[in-house]
Amino acid sequence: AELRFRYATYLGDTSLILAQRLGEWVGHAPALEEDLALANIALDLLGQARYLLSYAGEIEGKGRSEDDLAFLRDPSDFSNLALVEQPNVDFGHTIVRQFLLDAWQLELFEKLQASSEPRFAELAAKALKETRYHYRFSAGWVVRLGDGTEESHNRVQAGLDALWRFTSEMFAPGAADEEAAAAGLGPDPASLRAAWLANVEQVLQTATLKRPADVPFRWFGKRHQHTDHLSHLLAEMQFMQRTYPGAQW
Amino acid sequence: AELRFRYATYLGDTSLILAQRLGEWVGHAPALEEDLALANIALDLLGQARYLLSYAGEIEGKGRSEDDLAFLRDPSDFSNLALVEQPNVDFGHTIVRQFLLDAWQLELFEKLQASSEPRFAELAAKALKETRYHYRFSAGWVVRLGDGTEESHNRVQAGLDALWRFTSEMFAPGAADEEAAAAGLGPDPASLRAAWLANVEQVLQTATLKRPADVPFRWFGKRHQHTDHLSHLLAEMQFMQRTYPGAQW
Amino acid sequence: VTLEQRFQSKVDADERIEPKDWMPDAYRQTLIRQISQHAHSEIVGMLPEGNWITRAPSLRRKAVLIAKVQDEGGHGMYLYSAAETLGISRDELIEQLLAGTAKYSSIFNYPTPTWADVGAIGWLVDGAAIMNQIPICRCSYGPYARAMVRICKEESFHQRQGFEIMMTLARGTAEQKRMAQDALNRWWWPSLMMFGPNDATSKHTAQSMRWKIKRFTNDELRQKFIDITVPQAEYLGLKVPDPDLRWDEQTQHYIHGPIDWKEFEDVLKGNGPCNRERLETRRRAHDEGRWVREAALAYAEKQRARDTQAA
Amino acid sequence: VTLEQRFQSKVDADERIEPKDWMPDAYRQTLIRQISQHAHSEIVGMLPEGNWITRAPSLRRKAVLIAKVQDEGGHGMYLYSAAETLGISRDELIEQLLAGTAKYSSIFNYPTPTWADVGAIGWLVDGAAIMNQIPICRCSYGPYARAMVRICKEESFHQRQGFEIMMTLARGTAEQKRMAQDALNRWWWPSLMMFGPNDATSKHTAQSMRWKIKRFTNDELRQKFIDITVPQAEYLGLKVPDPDLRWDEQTQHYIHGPIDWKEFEDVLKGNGPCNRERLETRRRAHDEGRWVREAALAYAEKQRARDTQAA
Repeated sequence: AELRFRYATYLGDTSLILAQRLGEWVGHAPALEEDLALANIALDLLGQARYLLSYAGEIEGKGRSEDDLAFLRDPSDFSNLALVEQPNVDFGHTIVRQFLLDAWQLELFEKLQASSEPRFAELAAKALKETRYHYRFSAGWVVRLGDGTEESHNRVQAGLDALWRFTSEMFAPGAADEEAAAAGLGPDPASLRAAWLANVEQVLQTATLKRPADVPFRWFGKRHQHTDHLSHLLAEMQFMQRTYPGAQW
Repeated sequence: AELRFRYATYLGDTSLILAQRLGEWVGHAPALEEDLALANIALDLLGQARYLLSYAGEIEGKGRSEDDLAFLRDPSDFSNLALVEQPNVDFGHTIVRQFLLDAWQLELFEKLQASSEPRFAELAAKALKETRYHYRFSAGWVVRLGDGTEESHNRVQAGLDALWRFTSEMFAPGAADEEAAAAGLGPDPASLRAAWLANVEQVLQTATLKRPADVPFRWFGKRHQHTDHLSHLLAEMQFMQRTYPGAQW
Repeated sequence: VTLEQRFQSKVDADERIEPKDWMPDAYRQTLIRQISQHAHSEIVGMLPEGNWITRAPSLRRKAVLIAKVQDEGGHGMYLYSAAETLGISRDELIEQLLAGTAKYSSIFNYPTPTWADVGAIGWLVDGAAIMNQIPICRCSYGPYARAMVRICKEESFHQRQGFEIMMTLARGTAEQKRMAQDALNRWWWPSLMMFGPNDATSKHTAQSMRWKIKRFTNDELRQKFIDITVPQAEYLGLKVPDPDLRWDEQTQHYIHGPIDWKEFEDVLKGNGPCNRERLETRRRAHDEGRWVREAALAYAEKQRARDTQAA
Repeated sequence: VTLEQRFQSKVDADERIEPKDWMPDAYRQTLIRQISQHAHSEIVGMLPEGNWITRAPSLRRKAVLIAKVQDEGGHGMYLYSAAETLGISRDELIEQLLAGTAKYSSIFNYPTPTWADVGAIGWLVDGAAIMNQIPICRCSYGPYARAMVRICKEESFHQRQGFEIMMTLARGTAEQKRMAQDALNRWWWPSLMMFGPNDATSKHTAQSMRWKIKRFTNDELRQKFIDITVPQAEYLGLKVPDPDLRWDEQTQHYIHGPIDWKEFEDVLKGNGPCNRERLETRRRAHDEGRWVREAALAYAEKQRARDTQAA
């Protein structure tokens, strides 16, 4: 049960924190169509997070709700991928972050459908459909920006260079996902890499973008080693619940 | 007593919120010298705020400390001038905000030395010395930026255009300061305007800047009518105290 | 019969005017002005509530709020499309907004300092908007009327959500109740002003009614809004901030105190609490998005060139 | 006697070398490298703690923290000045920092996720820095030695403040204690790495000791730090995250477990948790401040021209 809790919060936190970042865009995107699309993705991710955190609360059996888990944990309790807590910076960074994550969720949810735990399998089936849509959007923009103007090419390449180091975490062992794989709850993280990389490389090539070199990067959000951005994000997200403990909204 | 509480929080909140804004600059200013100078001003303002909020807590007699007042009040309880909660934007906006406020504090503290309440008089004498130093810095930069390059001129003029509407609040009646004047606690806000304006106009002229037209603007922070910026600023500032109620730091 | 007469008799017969039909230039201009103002209001209206997306107090409320703000963006899109049928492009309209030459509803120049404002906007602002908009579902101009049918359906959903937020607060802790009352205090009068000036001083009403763009006067709609909303406030246990407000047995209407039209004028002229900020925010989003829009165009052109070469 | 011999005998006699004195070029270059690295460390070091200025949990702590970060900026200024006496300008040095060609202390590439990190940095990082710096107060190069005297005084004040923050947390609520332990867990090993590689692998040590720029080896200083700090951790009731740590009666020293030099190398090469961010932040501040610095120059030139005309 404790493993299922950790695995559910790992996946749930990752969707939640990215939804929070995308929520910052609403009303501020480059055009109305992108505004609506980013809001849509945020809503899907938020839905995944609510499903997973509710389930985590159930398993834990201490009466914690999705809101308790989202709003009353400290940064060091969160186990989201560090990638998703990175700031929006500009539309280029945002799209790269989304693309790298979408491509990973594609592989993850595909395989998670075979989870020995029906609740994970059920989530995966639904989320996979959503992710295909997100991926179409983000990969499409990676290509358009990469093969658009010189400025857009440079900006999206800068986003890629800045964020690439956070991708090793997706496939590295050492957290709930590794144990989950051993228990048949989910795929082995390392097993997702080949398909992910082939997919990403193909899109980057179409986009005329250069894949950054892999670097040794050992600070993993899923092991609760977060960048400075998470505590700021949570301070904003959690403010109401922290300020008015116990209130119903 | 209630009036002294409101007057002390009005002045204290104004110093506190501006100190918080200046604190955002530390480590990020255009050059090392400006970094240190902004930190210095922040420290002086924070000192004023601590003196005034501690005093307000004493008067109130409910055992609230400076920290209780700073960290456990809602935005609508704050009565700082709306000017000081405006975001930093760039160094030009920051300097204009500082200059407009410094020029006002010069007049305010000068007259507040004659307060019938020795605690206000004492604060004013100390703060006046500090303000003279702040004013030298901010007025000096207004002139340098205004009469510097075309870009700096445009930026500081933009700051002035954006912030001028918040200056009417300094001299308008309708809050603790008006009653404080009637009670001999502090100067009549309207009485500060002539000297403030003469001073400001002279500096703007030297800086080759254009004084914006006065507009009717009736939303006053000192009447608890704040812009959207205050609640964001407080969410960040208050996060720790809200999250760990009752802890000592 | 002149074209103008034929047009007017169609309108009189409650037939719809469609984009390809002849219409008087003033009718076209009035519609462009009104539809684009309405579209701009949806877009600018995303900001005051959007301000709370990152801070919504529960995941459910966060999801509902994102969806609502997204709906407003969608309404903006339908309305820009409706305006485009009159021969003006969305880009031109947005330029007017950003240049400050087009108007949007003044209500969105008020700030949202607390979570209760999200509730109050849904309850009061969307409530007032619906009151204004339902008659437009029968507007003489087809594309506008059809867009409005869809919009009204969603708006009334939003209005109920807003009321439900207020109810949760009003039934909540002392702090929540205080928050709700404070929001009502701040939004009540601006909501009444949303219906526009008194009939006596309103300049567009007569012609617009003849054209069936408008079907009720400002004061009629305002009265209707008050009559519906005051009992809702009572149900919530909140106090409407109008000391002169009273029920009039004779007319079976609420009588309200004087509206501060000076405030209305100030905000309309750009001196409201957030006018500068709202436009600034829209301009920044537009400027910072320029390179993205340019990239999309450049890419599309490259694709076209490639297709041509391939063909 | 050659110049070089005269120089070395001065150094050997513990006399100070001053800017106008002859010095070997390698000595000059070593000093420029070391002083500027130190200056850059102060400047970059403002960021991890500065991260908590806006969120400090009491007004007193906020004031103390602002003053501390300001002191670090001040240290940067003295050190840049000391480096300038060796014939290089502050602007050149800052260019090297921003271009990524100059180094700064790797410790500042670690994040500060909680308030306890402010305490841990003061206690451990400033503590280790003092250990490194006190011998430099007797460094052979006069301007560096004098700057260091002033800096060390302030640093030991900071170190005590940091320890006091840790003590308040360690004596506080369960959450505060957890925060303090977590910070110690994260800062312990990086602090040990601050003394640099093992003596066996350190390449600069021998020459620097001959020149009296350095007076103790890395391992000596590291040992001193551990011996002082472990009892402090015990006093706080916190556990040093080293399962191999033990007191050795014979040597009267603590023996520590193996240091992960691979991590040290990774962070040094730019792959620490915040290397990119720290440089990015400094670059952004530099770029966004360019117009301000240009304005100051332009204004100063105009003033000069006016003065000339007036004269």
